[in-house]
Amino acid sequence: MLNQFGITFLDLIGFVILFPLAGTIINGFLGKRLSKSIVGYVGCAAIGLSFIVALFVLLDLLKLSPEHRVFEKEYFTWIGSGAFRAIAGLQVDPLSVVMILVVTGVGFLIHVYSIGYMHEDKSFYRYFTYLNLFTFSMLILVLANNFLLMFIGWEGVGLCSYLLIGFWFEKKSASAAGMKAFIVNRVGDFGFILAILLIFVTFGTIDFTEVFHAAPEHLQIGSIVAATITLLLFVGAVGKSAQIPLYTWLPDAMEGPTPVSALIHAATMVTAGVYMVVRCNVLYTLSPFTMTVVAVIGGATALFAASIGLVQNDIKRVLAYSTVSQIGYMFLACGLGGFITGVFHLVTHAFFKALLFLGSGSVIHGLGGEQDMRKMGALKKYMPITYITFFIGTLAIAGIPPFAGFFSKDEILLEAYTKGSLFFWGLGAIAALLTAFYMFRLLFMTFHGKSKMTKRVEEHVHESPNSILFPLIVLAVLSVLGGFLGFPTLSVINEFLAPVIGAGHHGLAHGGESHHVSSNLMFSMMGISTGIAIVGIVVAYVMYISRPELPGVIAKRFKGIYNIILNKYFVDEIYDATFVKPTLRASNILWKVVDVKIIDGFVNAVGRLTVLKSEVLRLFQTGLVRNYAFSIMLGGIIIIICSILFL
Amino acid sequence: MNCDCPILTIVTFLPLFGAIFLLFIKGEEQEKIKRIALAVAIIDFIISLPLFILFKSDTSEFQFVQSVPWIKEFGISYHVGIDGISLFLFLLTSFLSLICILASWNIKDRIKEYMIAMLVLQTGMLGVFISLDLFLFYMFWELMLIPMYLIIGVWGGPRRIYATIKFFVYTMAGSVLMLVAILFLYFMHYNETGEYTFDLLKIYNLDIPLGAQFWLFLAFFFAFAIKVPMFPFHTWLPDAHVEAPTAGSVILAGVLLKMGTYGFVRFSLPLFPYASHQFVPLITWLAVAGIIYGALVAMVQEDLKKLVAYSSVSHLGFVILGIFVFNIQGMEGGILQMINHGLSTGALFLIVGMLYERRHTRLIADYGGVTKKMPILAIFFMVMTLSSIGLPGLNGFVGEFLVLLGTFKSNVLIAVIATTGVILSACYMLWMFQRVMFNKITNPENSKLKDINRRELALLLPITILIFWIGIYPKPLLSRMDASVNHLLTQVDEKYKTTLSRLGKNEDVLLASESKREDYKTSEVRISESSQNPVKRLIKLWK
Amino acid sequence: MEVPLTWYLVLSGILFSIGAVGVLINRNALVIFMCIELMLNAVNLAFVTFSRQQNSMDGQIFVFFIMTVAAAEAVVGLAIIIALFRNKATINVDDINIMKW
Amino acid sequence: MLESLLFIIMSLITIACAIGVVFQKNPIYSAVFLIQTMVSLAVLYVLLHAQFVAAVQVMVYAGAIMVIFVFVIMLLNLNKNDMEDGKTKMPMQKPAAIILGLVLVVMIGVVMTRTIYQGAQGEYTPEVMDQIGNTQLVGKMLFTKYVLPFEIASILLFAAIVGAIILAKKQIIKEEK
Repeated sequence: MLNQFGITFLDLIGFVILFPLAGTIINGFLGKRLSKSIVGYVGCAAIGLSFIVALFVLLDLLKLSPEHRVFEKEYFTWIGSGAFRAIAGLQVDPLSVVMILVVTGVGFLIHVYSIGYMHEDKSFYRYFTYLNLFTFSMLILVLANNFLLMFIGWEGVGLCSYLLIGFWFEKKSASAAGMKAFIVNRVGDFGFILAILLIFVTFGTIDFTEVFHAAPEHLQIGSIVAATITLLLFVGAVGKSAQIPLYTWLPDAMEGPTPVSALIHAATMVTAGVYMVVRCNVLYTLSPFTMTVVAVIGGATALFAASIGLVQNDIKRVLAYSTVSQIGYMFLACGLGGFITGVFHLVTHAFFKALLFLGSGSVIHGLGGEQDMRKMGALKKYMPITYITFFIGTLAIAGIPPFAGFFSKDEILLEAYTKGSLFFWGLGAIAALLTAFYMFRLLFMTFHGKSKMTKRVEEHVHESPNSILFPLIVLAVLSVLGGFLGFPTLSVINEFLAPVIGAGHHGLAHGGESHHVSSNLMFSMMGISTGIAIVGIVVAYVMYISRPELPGVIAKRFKGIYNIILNKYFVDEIYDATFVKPTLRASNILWKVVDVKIIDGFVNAVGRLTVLKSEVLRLFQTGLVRNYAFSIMLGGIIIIICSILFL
Repeated sequence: MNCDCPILTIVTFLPLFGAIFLLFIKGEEQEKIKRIALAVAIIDFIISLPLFILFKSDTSEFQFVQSVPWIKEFGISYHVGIDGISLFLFLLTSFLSLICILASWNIKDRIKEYMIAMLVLQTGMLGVFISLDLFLFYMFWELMLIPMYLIIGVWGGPRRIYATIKFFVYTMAGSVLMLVAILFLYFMHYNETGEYTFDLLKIYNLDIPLGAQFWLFLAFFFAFAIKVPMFPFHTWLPDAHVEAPTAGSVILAGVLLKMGTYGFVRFSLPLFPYASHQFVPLITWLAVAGIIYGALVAMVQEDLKKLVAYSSVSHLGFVILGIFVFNIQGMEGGILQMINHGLSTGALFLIVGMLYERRHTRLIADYGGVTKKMPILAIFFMVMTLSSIGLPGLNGFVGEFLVLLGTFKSNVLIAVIATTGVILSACYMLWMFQRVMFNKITNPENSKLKDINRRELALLLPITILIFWIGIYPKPLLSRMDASVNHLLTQVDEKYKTTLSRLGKNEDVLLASESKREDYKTSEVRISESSQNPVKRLIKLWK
Repeated sequence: MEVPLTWYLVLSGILFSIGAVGVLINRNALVIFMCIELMLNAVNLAFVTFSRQQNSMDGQIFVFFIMTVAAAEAVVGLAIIIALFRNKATINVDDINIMKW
Repeated sequence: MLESLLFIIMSLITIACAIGVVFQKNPIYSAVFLIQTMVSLAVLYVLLHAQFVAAVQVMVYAGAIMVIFVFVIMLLNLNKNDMEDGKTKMPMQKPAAIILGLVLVVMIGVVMTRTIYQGAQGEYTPEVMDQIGNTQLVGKMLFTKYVLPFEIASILLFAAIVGAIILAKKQIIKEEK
């Protein structure tokens, strides 16, 4: 496995993160002076090179036997204080390799796409700087060998997300959305930090390997500490991966440029929570309670977000809610013990959701910025390639065989049925139905039916340039083929990832994946889920193609419910009323009453009291000499009297 | 290390000589005065740099020590030296003073007097951090008050008189109490050993009776708590910051506030270990209250400087928390956080000052869309904001995290509450940033803004580099602190335990204090060990 | 019969008190000055009396010094009064209260 | 007997004149009364065997110092009306001061009568003094034991003269400006 230089590519893992960093620095410092094309090349090359290194790393890793596929490289001590050590080091194992491949692979395509998409923008270099910085942070997140370093990446991607959502900072809604994203993420990070603290206090280290090795010996299954750690970590995951109750930032995040939505808010960053849960699967399996919580939250989010997606009219918002819903699926899988299934869905989802977002971006680009689906329609003939790729993506997410989404989603449902209960399966199945419906609703409203575009828009609607179409095609291919990674009988990904799960030889009730499931059950489940998807598609077809008046009728009949869903269950408003406003009001009270009136009032009162006393005392200072003389004499007499009386 | 050349003394008094030299220059020669002041500050900073390199990190002894009897009759000596705790504050001071003089380039009014005040202030501040003699310490402590008073009172904003008197009286009230306590220690040392001395290292060895510890601690506490400022002694800070000129704010936030926290570490803890332990509940809760309170109040400020000032209250709450959890992570985090706060908040004040110079307003509502006109400033502003928020990879995080870690080890509940400060800091800083820098330019005044010039770049760039350095590779700093902090904690701990055993407390308490110390590996978390009601403890002490 | 020395002292006390009252009730700066001289004289008397009582010369010497001081004081005080009169056209002490701000 | 009579007469004159100093409206009368007070005191000094002091009292005090007073009164050309215009700002001052004065007298009386003065007796009894001469003794003391204070007194007088000149002269500088 050594090449002629005597080192493996595993040793060069640092380059995976170094290239994006270099890209960031070059574009950040020199970008203003460089031409747009150079900036674009630098940005793409950084990620492309990183992807190539990642590929070689994968190859090197495959040469090792499955049990030894863990490689750690430590660079320097980042923070060292007393017994606490945080070492900056990278860890390569199957899980992180899968992640870096997804991040750099999909990331590369989106970079390429961005060249075309953002070409008109004045701050082209700034965009690529941020994008490279994001990739850098994301890679640190997945490659980190300890919790604290992971937290750097974790917050780093949050920062980039903030910067990129607010990329068009002159738009008030964009900058507000960026801020919201960061702050909601911070709420999650609150849990993450506490989890890290608790982990250190419990295990005396924050290194992944050591923690996971020590965990089964230190903690009982179902112990409170394990539950607390995992729940706190999950709070972080909930924030980052936009689950109930912290999902509200993600739909707003669609204010950012579309490629950003595709990369950060669909394919990579938002799935970091899933990655983290899978990474810590050893801990999670120690706490059945947390697992249930994860599953319930995941399932509930899947259903809840899907229901909102049904009625949204903004093309990107539909996709955003679908992202939330799909990540809910992943958590559902993880919560039921199917960590690998979760990762598998993460990968396929990265392909098809990036594809869908990029496709929608292509549509938006073609329409000159229009995002409202009610003003689209019949785009099939104007943008054929976009249409085809988008159709593939839709089929994939709806779960039609043999597209990628089918396999992963089906496995999750299977997992839910075998390991969970009918309840979880029901959640998943209904969500799947809704997904198929709203995705095809989106497809039909956008590409089929009559054109509802305004004249001006219709005149210059066009197919997108090659730099946009190329990534679409590649991703479409991946969406078709990606599922075979986890094809039930081949199950490449299962075998590859198996060592990561339950590392430390802990007896895993959930670790074995679906091998023991009888093939009968498996195929019948496949049939059912396909059936569900088809039902959804048919309903969508009926409502939006054959009888377009139907949605209006239904909306009218169930006006109350419709309004609630259309307004996203008023969750934003509820949060505003329960958290934001009271906090601000309390702050105002603290400032204007406690600070100014009470504390400062007290201080000023002391001052005023002194002045007041002086006001009284100064009356004795008449300025009349004879008064002073009188006082002197009086004082003298008093002294004499005293001396007579007391001496 | 006993260096032959008295490097500390040179660094400390060079600015004073510079100030004296400036006296002989005519006030009209503004350029010349500015250049000379700057040159003095630069030379001073350069001379102070070898301290960092020559500092030996493997010893907890004071280094670069110089001890000369000054007033023998009263046992006052010129005893200076630094250890891992004061080293960085010393360097930070010489660095920020340089920045401040450069930041004051545009002052037109009485530039000579201004620069003299600045340089004298620098000597005072540097002196505080190196003094190992209580008298010397107190002298420097008061010395730096006067130029600061003048800087706010003469070159300040419209309400400067109110602010400056408030600042002065607040601080004096505290430091007078401290003077009484110092004298008490002085006479107590005489009573016990028959030697009159103000020497800190000798007074460290005193065995102070518990009742006296209680009152002495309180006296020192007020002096330092006001200086920090801890909630609820903080109200002088926003006023002083708002009225102070830019450089004044920077110095105030960057160095002066650190004197309080430094005082806690250098004096309160080692001198009164028992009282310090007794006060832990009260102080930690006050610190946490400060964190949350400062953050909440900062959120609704309309004035940029006030916002940053209240954020200081919040940040210094972390520092205090770190100091009073009595473990190495907390303490090192606290010290690091002092430096971080000096850098990031100092830089924020600089930036606010730059905006103010251009627009002559500090109201957030008057800004908006500034990024469009000032992209370079926006980058620096962003970095400072993020550093202040505590983004991992920047300096703020390292300190904050270590403090939280230390706190978590001693009291989980407080750590949890303190962590919410992390959320809140993001809220107020980003909201402010959004309103100032983002959105469309609505105010036509803002469309005429010019981006920062070279001088301003020279101000912000070094700070930014330091911010990244501390964020990414804080080891050179932490390793230099290690020995001193360890020594301090062990010292405090031993004294505390001897006191306890003398009091005849049972083994449990001893064990509890043992468990707080370093190098323990328990499998279970010790959830907030017997956090007694602070009021009850007070009552008990009084009896 | 010799006069008891206490009588001299009582006389001195009476003179001193009259002088003090004079300082208090007069508004004319010159008269106040004279009253002060009166008080000084009372003190001188007391000194001489004590000198006699103790059979010592020191008291008498002190009287000389007091006279010197009284002379100096009178000279300077009167000069001040003249300067004051030139500026304010009054020597009424009640009108001279600019020291109070 | 004669001595007692002389003391009583002189002390009565002294007190009467002192009261006159205080209560006269016209300053020139006050000055005259003061001179008379001093002269009467000089007589008392003689009774106390302090002849030189008595002489100095008459020449320096009653003569020189009081002349300055009278001179100043004349210079300022004050008359009665100057002090009478305007009401007094302190109506209670006069009665209060008189009461206070009476209290003071009582107090001093109490102190004088109650306290017994003791101490080492000096060598200069009246007999000795008469033998050597009062003036000679004073001179001896001034140039031996008290030579330093004596010289300082001269400096004081000199300073007073200079100060008086500076204070009393017209402020030329101010007028030039």
